[in-house]
Amino acid sequence: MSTREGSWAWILQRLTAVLLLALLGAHFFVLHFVPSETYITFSGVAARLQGVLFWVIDFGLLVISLYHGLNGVRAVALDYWPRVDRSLSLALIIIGLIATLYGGRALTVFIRGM
Amino acid sequence: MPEDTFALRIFRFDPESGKDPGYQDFQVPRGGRSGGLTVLEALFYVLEHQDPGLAFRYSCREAICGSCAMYISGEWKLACQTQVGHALEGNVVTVSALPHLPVIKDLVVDMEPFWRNYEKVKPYLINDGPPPEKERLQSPEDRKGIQEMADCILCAACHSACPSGIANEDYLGPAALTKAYRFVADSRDTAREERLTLVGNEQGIFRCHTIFNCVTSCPKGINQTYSIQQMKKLVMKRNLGLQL
Amino acid sequence: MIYHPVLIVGGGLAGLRAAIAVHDAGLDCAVISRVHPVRSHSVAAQGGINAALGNAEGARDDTWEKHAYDTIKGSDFLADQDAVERMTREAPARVYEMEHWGCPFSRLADGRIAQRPFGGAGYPRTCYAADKTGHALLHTMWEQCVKRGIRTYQEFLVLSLTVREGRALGLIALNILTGEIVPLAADRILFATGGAGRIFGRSTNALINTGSGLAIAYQAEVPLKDMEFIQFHPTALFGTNILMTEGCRGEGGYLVNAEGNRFMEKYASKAMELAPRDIVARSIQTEINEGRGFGKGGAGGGYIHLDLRHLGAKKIKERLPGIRDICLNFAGIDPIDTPIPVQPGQHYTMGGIDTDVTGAAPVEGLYAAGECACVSVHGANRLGGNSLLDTMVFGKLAGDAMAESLAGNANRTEPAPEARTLLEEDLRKTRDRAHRLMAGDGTEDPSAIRDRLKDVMIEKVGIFRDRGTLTEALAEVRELKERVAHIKVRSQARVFNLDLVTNVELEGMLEVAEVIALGALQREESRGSHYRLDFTSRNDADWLKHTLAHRTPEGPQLDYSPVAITHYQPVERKY
Amino acid sequence: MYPLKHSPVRANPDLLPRHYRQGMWAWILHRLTGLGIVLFLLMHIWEISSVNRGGGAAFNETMNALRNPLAAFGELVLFIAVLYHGINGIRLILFDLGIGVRRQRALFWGVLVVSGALLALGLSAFLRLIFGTAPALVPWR
Repeated sequence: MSTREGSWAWILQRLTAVLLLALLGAHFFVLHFVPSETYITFSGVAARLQGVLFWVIDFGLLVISLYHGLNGVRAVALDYWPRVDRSLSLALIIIGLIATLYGGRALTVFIRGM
Repeated sequence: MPEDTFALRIFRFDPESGKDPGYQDFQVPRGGRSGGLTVLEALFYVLEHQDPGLAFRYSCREAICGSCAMYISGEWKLACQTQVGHALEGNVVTVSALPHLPVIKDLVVDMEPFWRNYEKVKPYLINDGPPPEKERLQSPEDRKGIQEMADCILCAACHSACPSGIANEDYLGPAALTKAYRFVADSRDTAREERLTLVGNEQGIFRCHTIFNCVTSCPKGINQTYSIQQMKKLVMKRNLGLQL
Repeated sequence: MIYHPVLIVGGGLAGLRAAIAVHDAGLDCAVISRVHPVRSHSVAAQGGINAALGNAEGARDDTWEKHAYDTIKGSDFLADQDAVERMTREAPARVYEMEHWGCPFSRLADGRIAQRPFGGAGYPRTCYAADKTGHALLHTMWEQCVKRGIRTYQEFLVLSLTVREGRALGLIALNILTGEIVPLAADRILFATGGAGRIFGRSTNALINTGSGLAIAYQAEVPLKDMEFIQFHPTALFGTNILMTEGCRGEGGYLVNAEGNRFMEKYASKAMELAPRDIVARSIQTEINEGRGFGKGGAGGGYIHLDLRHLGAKKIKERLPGIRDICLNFAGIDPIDTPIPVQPGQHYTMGGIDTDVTGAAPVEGLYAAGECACVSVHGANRLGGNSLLDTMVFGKLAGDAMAESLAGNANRTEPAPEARTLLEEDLRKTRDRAHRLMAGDGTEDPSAIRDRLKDVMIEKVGIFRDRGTLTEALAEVRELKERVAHIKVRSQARVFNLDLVTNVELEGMLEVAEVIALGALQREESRGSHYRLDFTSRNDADWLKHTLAHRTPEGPQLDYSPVAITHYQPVERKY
Repeated sequence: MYPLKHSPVRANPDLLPRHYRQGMWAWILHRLTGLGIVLFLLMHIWEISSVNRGGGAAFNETMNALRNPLAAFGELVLFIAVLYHGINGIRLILFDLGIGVRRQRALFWGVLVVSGALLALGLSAFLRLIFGTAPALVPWR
């Protein structure tokens, strides 16, 4: 993304922020307020993730929070190092993709319950 | 007598000496000729009586020319508009050059980066139509809508106070962006699209993180963030193909 | 060597307007300014600019002729009537032009430019942008210069003007930021350097208005005209002398003495607070002198009240927001619920470099416009709202005249060889002068001389003058001139040497002060702003003429020139 | 320019200037919490992804290792950070919608109050984590 533009990065940051508020609220509620076993275990999480809704929440969280967070890092960096934009964006995209794939694979492990 | 003086702590830098910049204290009597004493008058006192080598800018001494924006006791102020009594911390008033701009000497900064950004937003009315014989009409409401932006005195206090572009001379900064909106909002201007393109990027309005330091630092009480936010909305509307 | 066909000294309204005129005529020009152009004193003008647009309710039948007559009558008939007519005729065009260039004028409900009443005017014809008209106009003018890419040399202090055989060849200037003294050559030079207010104590002027342009021209043996006519603005904020615009009274403000009376009744029963400035200023000073002021006997000389309270918060915030800010920030009072303490203060230099209606001075190639010039359109007393107009009308006329006179011979890109030689000669002289200043014996303190000069001028060459005080003033100024030879610039810095700048200016201030004092002493009558306690009435038989001061080694040599009268025979002024 | 013996010198504002007002604090906190949360996010993905490295057993082991007061305290800090970042984020979006641009100071106090209230609510869950049982702060439990 070139610094000449940036309005889409800006609006996406707002849209993901709103989505994250909703998803995180759900995530918190599920983890801490829905009665379940006291401790988090593989089988507990795996059981929960059989429900499609929870699957969507967790996978959505993974992708959206990574976008929002890494785009935030970019915004911070450009304040101080305005000329690193191209290489920085590339690095962040790579980090984001790796983290999505790695985290996504973990989620599928839970869903398969293995 | 010490109780009748205060310490004026001035940021000093002499480009000819090769010495490092630093602060120097001067004892200045509190009472001016007219009872009160502004920081600018105190600087003149030092210039005339203590250090003829002191450098600072001045012109109107009534907060309209924009020459003497400085960083005074932790705040961005016009030296002419600041009473010493209001800037005292203990018995000290600290004055330094505008932060983040290159210092030429003492309190004089190189305004070049500021003016460069000002010129980037095409800071003049553009109207493609032929000028009418008399004035172009403008309703009092439309006129009121640009009052705040047109009041800017280009002192660069906001530019210097803004942390968003702190290490980035390409960031247009609040003053230039407010100037851009002054014309975007002017009912007589026809170059709205062009200007929104100039500012609608990450070196323009999208670098602004709504920190409001510009608003806090402005000696004329202008809300630069308002201008910037208005343009963010206009650019998004335009991106979505909506009527501007 | 820096060369431009046209060089303009001064980045205020007059200078920038001239630059635009020259640029638009297709010629290269550059503006030299002691400060960044938007810091020029034009920015501080508040009340407005006069033009007979006939926009305001009750002003539909206003005409430029009526504007001309008001101006001539206001000038106490000393103005050159052909010049006044030229100015008032071109006024609407200049105002509309600024509007087309984006100036944010205040508006009437129907969208036209709003106009307010001003002193000495028969109609509300002062166009304004709230109470920041100068700011609005100067920023607009600068924007147009940015648009055209006009070259500016900022923070250059002009030190001398090179004139040889009656021809202006160039300038020597100090680049304040580098300390270099450089020659600048040109075929046409315009001075638009503003007034000399800071020669006086209690001045509303910017600190940079030291009259250095006047002094430089005068030192180059260009005559100064009508310098004894110094305008004292009736309402300067007590203490700081910051201007409280005439617009305060134009919007309906009252002047009230310590006894609670609107005393203008006694002095101008019809026009009241909106009589011309000289009359109102004298009235206020009389009230203070006769013990009906506030704070009498205290430091600063007493004051009266400018009362805006009855205008109401809404009107004050809308029409006079800048005045309110100044009162809040500099006096700690809010005019919405407290009257403003004011006293008269030096405000404007009616006189200046002698020019004709195109701005041409009696030296070939030299022009002047704005406050530093004397065309003369203000005569013995300028009307409020006419100074901004003066800058733009005569800035443009001078720009046009320079461009026209160069037409066909504008292809040069460097100065003529003989001009180069002469400038280099002057450069050496000016450098010597700077070195002399740096190496003075230092037995005199420049700031003491400056303070004394200001006190002498406001006390003895002020609103009320007589032979005694003027003789004393002249003697004192001459003594100060002697003393100034013994000052020393203490800072040896090259970069931004304020000590050098202010001391160079001080030498010029003394020269101009001498001209003012001598002109006032010689003029044995009372006319407009020049009021002699020993000659209290106007004397058209002997004194309906302009004073011209020429520099000689022995001091100013005065002679006189006739006033141009076209249609209006002098009559007694009644308001 | 006259030859300078120094490369450009700049005057710096104080490290923690007295001029810092609400907007500045709001931004500093937003930025710090944001960066902290990103760091946590990457760690969180790494820790959940222990299933990629050793299946359910590894996951359970990781979870057990995290069951200590220090980690709980870390989660408390995280919770506060997310709360602030989220609520202040709403404030920023309001500005983008053109709401409150002239009342940013009041909005900042609003953010602190709402964050504080939600924090009190959320603390119950953390006390439960730390002490094993939660006091009956939450009405539906």
